[in-house]
Amino acid sequence: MEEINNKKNSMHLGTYFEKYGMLLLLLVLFVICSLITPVFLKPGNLLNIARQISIIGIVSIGMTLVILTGGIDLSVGPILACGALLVAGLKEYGIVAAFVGPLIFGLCAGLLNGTVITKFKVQPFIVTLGAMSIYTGLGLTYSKGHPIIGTPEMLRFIGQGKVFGVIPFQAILFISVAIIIAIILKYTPFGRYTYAIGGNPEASKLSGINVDRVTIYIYGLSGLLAGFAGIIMATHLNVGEARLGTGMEMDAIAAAVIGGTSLKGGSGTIFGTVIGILVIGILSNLLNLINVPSYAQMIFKGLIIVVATVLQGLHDKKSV
Amino acid sequence: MEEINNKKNSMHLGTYFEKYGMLLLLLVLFVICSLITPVFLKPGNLLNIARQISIIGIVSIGMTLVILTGGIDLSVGPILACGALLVAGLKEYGIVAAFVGPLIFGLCAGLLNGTVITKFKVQPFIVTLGAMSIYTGLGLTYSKGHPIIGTPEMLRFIGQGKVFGVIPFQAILFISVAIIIAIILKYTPFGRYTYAIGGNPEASKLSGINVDRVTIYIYGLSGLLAGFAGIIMATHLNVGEARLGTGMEMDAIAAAVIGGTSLKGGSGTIFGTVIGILVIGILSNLLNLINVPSYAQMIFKGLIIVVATVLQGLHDKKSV
Amino acid sequence: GGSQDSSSDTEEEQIVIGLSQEGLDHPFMVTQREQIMDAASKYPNVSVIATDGQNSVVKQVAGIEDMLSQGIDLLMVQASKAEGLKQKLTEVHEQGIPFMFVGKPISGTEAVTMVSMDNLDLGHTIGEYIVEVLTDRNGAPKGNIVMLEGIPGDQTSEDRIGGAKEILADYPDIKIIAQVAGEYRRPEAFNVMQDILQANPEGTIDFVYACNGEMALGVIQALKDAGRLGEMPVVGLDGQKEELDAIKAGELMATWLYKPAGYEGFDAAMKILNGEEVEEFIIIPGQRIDAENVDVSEPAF
Amino acid sequence: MSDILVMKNITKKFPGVTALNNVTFSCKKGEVHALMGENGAGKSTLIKLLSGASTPTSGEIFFEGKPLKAKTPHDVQDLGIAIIHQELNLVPNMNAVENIFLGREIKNGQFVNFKEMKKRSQEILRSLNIKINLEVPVRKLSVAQQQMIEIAKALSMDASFIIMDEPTASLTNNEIDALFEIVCSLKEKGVTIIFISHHLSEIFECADRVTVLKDGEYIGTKDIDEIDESSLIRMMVGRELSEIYPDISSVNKTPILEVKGLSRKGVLDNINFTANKGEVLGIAGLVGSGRTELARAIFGADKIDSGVIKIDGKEVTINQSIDAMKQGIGFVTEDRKSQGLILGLTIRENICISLLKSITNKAFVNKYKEKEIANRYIKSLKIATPSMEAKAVNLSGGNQQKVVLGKWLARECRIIILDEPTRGIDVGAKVEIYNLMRELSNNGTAVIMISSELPEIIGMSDRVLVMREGRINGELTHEEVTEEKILEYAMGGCN
Ligand SMILES: Nc1ncnc2c1ncn2[C@@H]1O[C@H](COP(=O)(O)OP(=O)(O)OP(=O)(O)O)[C@@H](O)[C@H]1O
Ligand SMILES: Nc1ncnc2c1ncn2[C@@H]1O[C@H](COP(=O)(O)OP(=O)(O)OP(=O)(O)O)[C@@H](O)[C@H]1O
Ligand SMILES: [Mg+2]
Ligand SMILES: [Mg+2]
Repeated sequence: MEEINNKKNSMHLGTYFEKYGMLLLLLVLFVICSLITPVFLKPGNLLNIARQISIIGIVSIGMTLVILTGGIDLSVGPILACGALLVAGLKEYGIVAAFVGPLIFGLCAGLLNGTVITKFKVQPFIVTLGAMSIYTGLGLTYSKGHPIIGTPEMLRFIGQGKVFGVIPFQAILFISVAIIIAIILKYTPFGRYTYAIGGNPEASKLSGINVDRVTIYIYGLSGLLAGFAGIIMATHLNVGEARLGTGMEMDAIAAAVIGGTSLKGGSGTIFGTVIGILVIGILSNLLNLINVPSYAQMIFKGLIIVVATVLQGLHDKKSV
Repeated sequence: MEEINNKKNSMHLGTYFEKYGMLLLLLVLFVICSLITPVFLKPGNLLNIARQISIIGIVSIGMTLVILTGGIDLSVGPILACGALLVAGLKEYGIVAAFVGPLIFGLCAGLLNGTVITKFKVQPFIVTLGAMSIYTGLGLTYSKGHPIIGTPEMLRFIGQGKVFGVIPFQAILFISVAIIIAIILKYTPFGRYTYAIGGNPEASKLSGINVDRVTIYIYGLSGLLAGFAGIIMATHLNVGEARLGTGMEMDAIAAAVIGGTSLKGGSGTIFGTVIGILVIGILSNLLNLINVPSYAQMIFKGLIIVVATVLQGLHDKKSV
Repeated sequence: GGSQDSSSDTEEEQIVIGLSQEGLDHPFMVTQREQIMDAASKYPNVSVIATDGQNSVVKQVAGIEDMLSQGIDLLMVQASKAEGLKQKLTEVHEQGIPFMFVGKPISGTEAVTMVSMDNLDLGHTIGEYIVEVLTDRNGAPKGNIVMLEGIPGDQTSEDRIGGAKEILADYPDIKIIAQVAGEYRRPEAFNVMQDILQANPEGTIDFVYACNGEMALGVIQALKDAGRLGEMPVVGLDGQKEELDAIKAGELMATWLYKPAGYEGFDAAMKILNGEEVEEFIIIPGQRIDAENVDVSEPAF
Repeated sequence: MSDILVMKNITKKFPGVTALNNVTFSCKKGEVHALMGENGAGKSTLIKLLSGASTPTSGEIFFEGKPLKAKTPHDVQDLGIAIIHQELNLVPNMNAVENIFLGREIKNGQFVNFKEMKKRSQEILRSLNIKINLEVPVRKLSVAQQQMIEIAKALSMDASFIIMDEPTASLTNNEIDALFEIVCSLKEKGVTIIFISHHLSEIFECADRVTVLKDGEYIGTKDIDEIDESSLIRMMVGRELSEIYPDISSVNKTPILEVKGLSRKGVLDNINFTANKGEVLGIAGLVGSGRTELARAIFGADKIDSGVIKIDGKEVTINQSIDAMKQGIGFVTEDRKSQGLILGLTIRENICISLLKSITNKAFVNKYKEKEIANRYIKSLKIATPSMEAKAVNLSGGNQQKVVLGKWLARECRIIILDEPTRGIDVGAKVEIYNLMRELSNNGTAVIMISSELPEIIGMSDRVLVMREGRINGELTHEEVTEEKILEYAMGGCN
C-alpha cells in the first residue's frame, strides 16, 4: 500500500508542477531579467510592461477561447483596427456610439466568422484568413487609408487613465477580463462545453451540446474582445488606423501556446495565456532595455519563444 | 439489395466529385474570368499566371506535406529569403556553391524545425513561428539589411529562362516538383506514412512507423523546397533580400486549404494544392486585370477564398 | 505610344498609364495615388490603372505583369524593395515601355526619370541637424541619441537611419544609445520608447530621431505618459498633419516633409509620353518644418 | 515446452496509480494463454509493456531467453510479435488495405504494390469470414468491421507471437467463430497467442492456460483443465457470482416510443417497432445489420430520409441529439473513444457533461452536486480510479466504458438506448450493470439494448428485435427467444 501513497504524492507533485511550473518559468525569467539590468525591477518599468501587454493580452484571451474549441481566429487584428477606427470615426455621434459601435462591430464580425465556420463547415483557419483580408479592406475603405485622428475626451480614460495615478487602467481592464473569462471557463456550463468541443466535437454533439451555437458564441466573444481591445488602443493613442492590429494574431496565438494551450483544442487555461503574454512582454521589454539591435532581437525572440515553450512543456511530457 | 447498389452508385458519384469537383471549380473560374475580360485568355497572360504561381506553388507543396502530417511550417518565407540571399551572396564561390548552398540551408533549417518539434514535443506552430523570427533575423544580419545584388549568370535560366521562348522555366520546375511529390505521396511507403502520421500518429507509431523520423524528413523537405524556391526567386529577380518571403506562409497555407487539405492532418492532395494555388493566382490576376481598387481587392479576395473553400467542400459534406 | 492592341481610330489616342505602388496602407502612398488620379482626371484621353503590392515584392511584380497584359504606355513605380523589381523593370524596358519612379528613388535602372525626395539625402540632412542641435544644447557635438528605425531591412528605413549615421560617424562624442525598430507604427514606437525611457533616466537622452511621423507621434505620447515631455528634442520625418500639430504644440522639434510626388510625377510622365526630355532625377527638395515655419506649411499628407 | 516470454517482477506506476505491482508472468511457446481480470486489473498495461511504446517502472522482460530490448513498436514487429491493442488504432482516412499493411507495405522497387496488398488483404479477410469494402476509408466502417481490420493486420504480419487485447469485444458470434478457427490453426502452426477477453466461454473454448490479475497484482496461473468458470470468476472477482441476469419483471406495458417507417438510404429500410415503458428491448443482428444506424437515427445523430417517431403517442421532430435528449432519450454510444468520451476531461466532467444545465446555480455549475453525482456513479459502477479528477484518457478500457454508462444513467432518461453497453466490461461489473438496467426498467424507463452478445440479449430482454440488412427481420418474446432463432432471423429467414 505504500506505493499507492507514494503515487499520491507524486501525483500531487505533478499537478503542482502543472499549475506552478509556468509560474516558475516566469519567476526564473524575472530573476534573470533583474540580474541583467537593475532597471527591470523599477516599479515604473513593471507598470509599463503591464500596460504594454494589456491590449494584446485581451486579444489573446479571446484567442485562447477559440483555440480551446480547436479553432483559430486570424481576424482579430483587423477587427481590433476596425474597432479603433470606429471609436475615432463615430465620435461625432456621441460617446455611446463611439463606445458601443466597436463592441457591436467586433461581436458581429466574430459571430459571422463562427456562423460561416459552423454552418458551411469550413476550416476556421481559412474563414478567418478570409475575414482578415475582408476586414482589413473594410477598414482601409472606411478610413480611405488615412488615420482618423482624435477620440472622445470622455473615453480617453480607458486607454490613458491611471488608477491611483500610477496603475494603468488598461492593465486593470485586462486583469478583469482575464478573471471573468477564467471564471466562465471554469465554473459555467458554457465554459465546460468550450473544452468539450475542443476535446471531441463528435462526442460533445452526442452529449447534447449545441456545438454550433457554442462555437459561434466563442468566435463572437473573440471578436467582441478584439473590438474592446480596439477601443483601448484607439483611446490610448488617440487615433484610429487601419493597420493598428497588424501581426497581432500571431502574437496572440504565441501567447496562448506558450501558456500551454494546445492548438488541437480541448486543453489550456486563461492563467496560462496570461503567463504566456507576460513572458513575451517581459522579453521584448528586456531586449529593449539592454538595447539589443533589432536584427539580434528577432533571433533572440524566436529562440526564447521556443525555449520557453519547451520548458513549460517538459513536466507535461515527463508524466506521459 | 437495391439499397446496396444505390450506395455504390452514390459513392462513385462522390469519389467523382471529390476528384473533379475542384477541377470544376477551376473551370468555372476560368469561364467567368474570360467572360469578364478578354485579356484573361491571352496566352501571354496565362503564361504570366503560370510564372506568378510557380514560386509560391513550390512552397505550397512543401507546406502541404507538413500539413498532411498535422503540422504547419510558418518559417518557409524566411527560409526562402535566406536561400535567395545565399544565391546572391555565394556567387563568388562559384555556381555550385550558389546553387547548393540555399538547398542545404533550407534542408538543414527544415530538419532542425522537425527535430525540435519531435524531440522536444513542441507544437509545430510555435517552433516554426520562432524559426520564422530567427531566420528573418539571420537573413537581415547576413545581408546587413541591404539587398545583395546579382546572381550567377549561369543560374539565371532557372528564374528567367523560357522554354521554346515562351514557357517560363519556373513553371516547368513547379510542375515537375508537383508531379514528383505527388508520386512520392501516392506510391511510396514514405508518402503513405505522411498521411498515416497526420491521420493517427498513435496508430502510426504502433504500426512500427518511425513517426519522428518521417516528421523530421517532411519538415526537411519543406525547408528544402523553400530553399529551392529561394533560388528561383533570386535568379528571377536577380537579387537576394531578407524580406522576399514575407507573408508567403499564409498564402501557402491558404492554397493547401482551398485545395482541400485539412489542417487536422491526414487528408489532402498535391493536386488539390495546385488547384488551390491556381485559384489564388487567377483571382489576383483577374482583380488586377479589371482594375479593382486595391481595398476592394482585399475584400473580394477574402470573400472568394472563403467561397471557394465552401464550394469545394460542399460535396465532401454531403457524403458524410 | 499606344498600347499594343488599342485601336488607333479614336480622335485622340487613348493613353494608359500603369501605377504600381508597394502598398496602399500608408497615407503617403494613398495620397500619392490620389494625386496621380487627380492629375490624370484633367486629361480625358489618359487613364491610370493601378495595382499595389500589399507590401510584398512578389505581389508587386505580379501586379506589374498583370498591367503589362492589359497594355500600358508608361509605368510609374513606387517601391521599397527597390532591388527586387529591377529585373522585371528591365523586361518592361525591353518591351519598349518607358518607366519611371515616383515617391522613392531607385538607382541603377533604365528608368527614364525618378521623381521623388531622396531618403539618403534626408538622412544626411537630419544627421547634420542632430549635430547642430546637440552642439547648441551641450556646447559641443556630443550627447546621447535614440533612433527609431522602421521595419528592419526596409530600404527607406535603412536610408533614413543610415544617412544620419553616416554623418554622425564623424562625431565620436555623439553616442547612439539605442537604435530599435518601431515598425513605422505608433503603438510599437510607444512601447519601445517606454522601455528606452526606463533604461535611460532623466537627463541621459539628448535627442530622439524617429524615422517616420507615426513613430515620432508614438514617441511623444510615450514621453507624455512618462511625464518627460520636453526633456529632450524629438524629430520625425514625413510631415504628416499630426506632426505639424505637435510642432505647434511644442511637442515635436521638427520634421521633414516627405511629400508624395504624385503631381510632379504625373507631369513628368506626360512629358515623357509627349516625347519631351526629362531630367534623370527630379528631386523634390526636402523641407524642414519647425516652430518657425509650421504656421505657413502644408502637411505632406 | 519452453517459455518464450517471461515477464519478471514487473511493476508499472502511473502518477497516482500502481497499474502493475510485482507481477510475474510467463508464456510457453505454442500455447494460447488467456489473460483475465477485472477492469483496471492491469492487463492492457502488461501488454503495452511488450509493445515498445511503454517501459516498466521496474522488472525484467525476456523474450526467447534474451532480455527484450525493443525500444519501438517497429523493433517489436521485427521480433515477430504482433499486437492487437484494446482500442482501435487505425488511420481513419485510409482504407482497409492501407491500414492492414501500414508500416509494412509490400513494395515493388521503391513503390508500394497496392495490387499485391489488396490481394493479400482479401485472402486474410476471407479467412476471417468477413466482407469489408476495401475502397472506403475505414472511418466509414462500423466498429466491428474496424476491429476485424485490426485482427487482419496482426495476422498479415505472419508473427510467431500474437497478442490480442479484447479482440472480440465488439464482434458477433459469426466473426468470433471465424477468429477462433484461425486461432486454432495458428496454434497448430506453433504460433503463441496471448488472449485477453471478458467472455469466459471464449477462454474455455480456446485457451490452454489462464493467468489472472487483480488490482495490479498477480493472482495465479492455471491450466484450463484445472478450473471451471466459477472458480475462474472467484479468482478474478474474489467472490462467488450467483445469478448473472436479474429477473424479468416487466409489468408496465404502455408504449412510450413508437417508430414508424423509418428509412435512411442504404442503411435503414422501413423500420417499425415500439418500445414500452418498463421493458428491456433487445436488438440483435449481425455486424453491419444497421443496429447502430437505427439508434443514431432515433437519437438524431444522423438525418433520416423518411419515417415518424412518436413519443407517448405524440409525433416528435428530432433533428439533432439535443431534440432527442429533450424528449428524454439517452444514447450510450458503441465507440467510447470517438463518440462517448471527451478523453481530455476528467471522470467527473465526463459524467456530468450532459446534465450541467440542470445542476447550475445562478449560471454556475454547482460543484457539490457535480461531485456528488460523479461519486454516485463511480461507486455504483465500480469505476476503478484513484480519483474522480483522473482524466478519462488514463482509464482502462472497461472503466472508460463505465464512465460513458454513468454519463447517461446520471441523466435519468425515460428512454435509454445502449449500444453494446457491456463492451469490454468484466464479469463482475456486468452483473452490476445488468442489475442497474433492470432497476431502470422497473422504474419505468424503456431500455433499448443493442448487443452482439447473444447470452446477454437472451438473458436481459423482455423482447428481442432482430435486424438484417437494415430491416427488422423478426421479433421474439423473452419466452420464445433462443440463440438459434435469433441467428435464423439474423442470417436469412423471414417471419
Ligand atoms: N497512462 C495512464 N495514466 C494513469 N493511469 C493509467 C494509465 N494507463 C492505465 N492506467 C491505470 O492503470 C490501471 C490498469 O489499467 P489497464 O488498462 O491495464 O486495465 P485492464 O486490465 O486492461 O482493464 P480493462 O479490462 O478495463 O481493459 C487502471 O487503473 C488505469 O486507470
Ligand atoms: N459513417 C458511415 N459511412 C458509411 N457507411 C457507414 C457509416 N457508418 C456505418 N456504415 C455502414 O453501415 C452499415 C451498418 O453499420 P452499423 O454500425 O449500423 O451496424 P451494426 O448493426 O450496429 O453492427 P455493428 O455490430 O458493426 O455495430 C455497415 O455496413 C457500415 O459499414
Ligand atoms: Mg484493457
Ligand atoms: Mg453497432
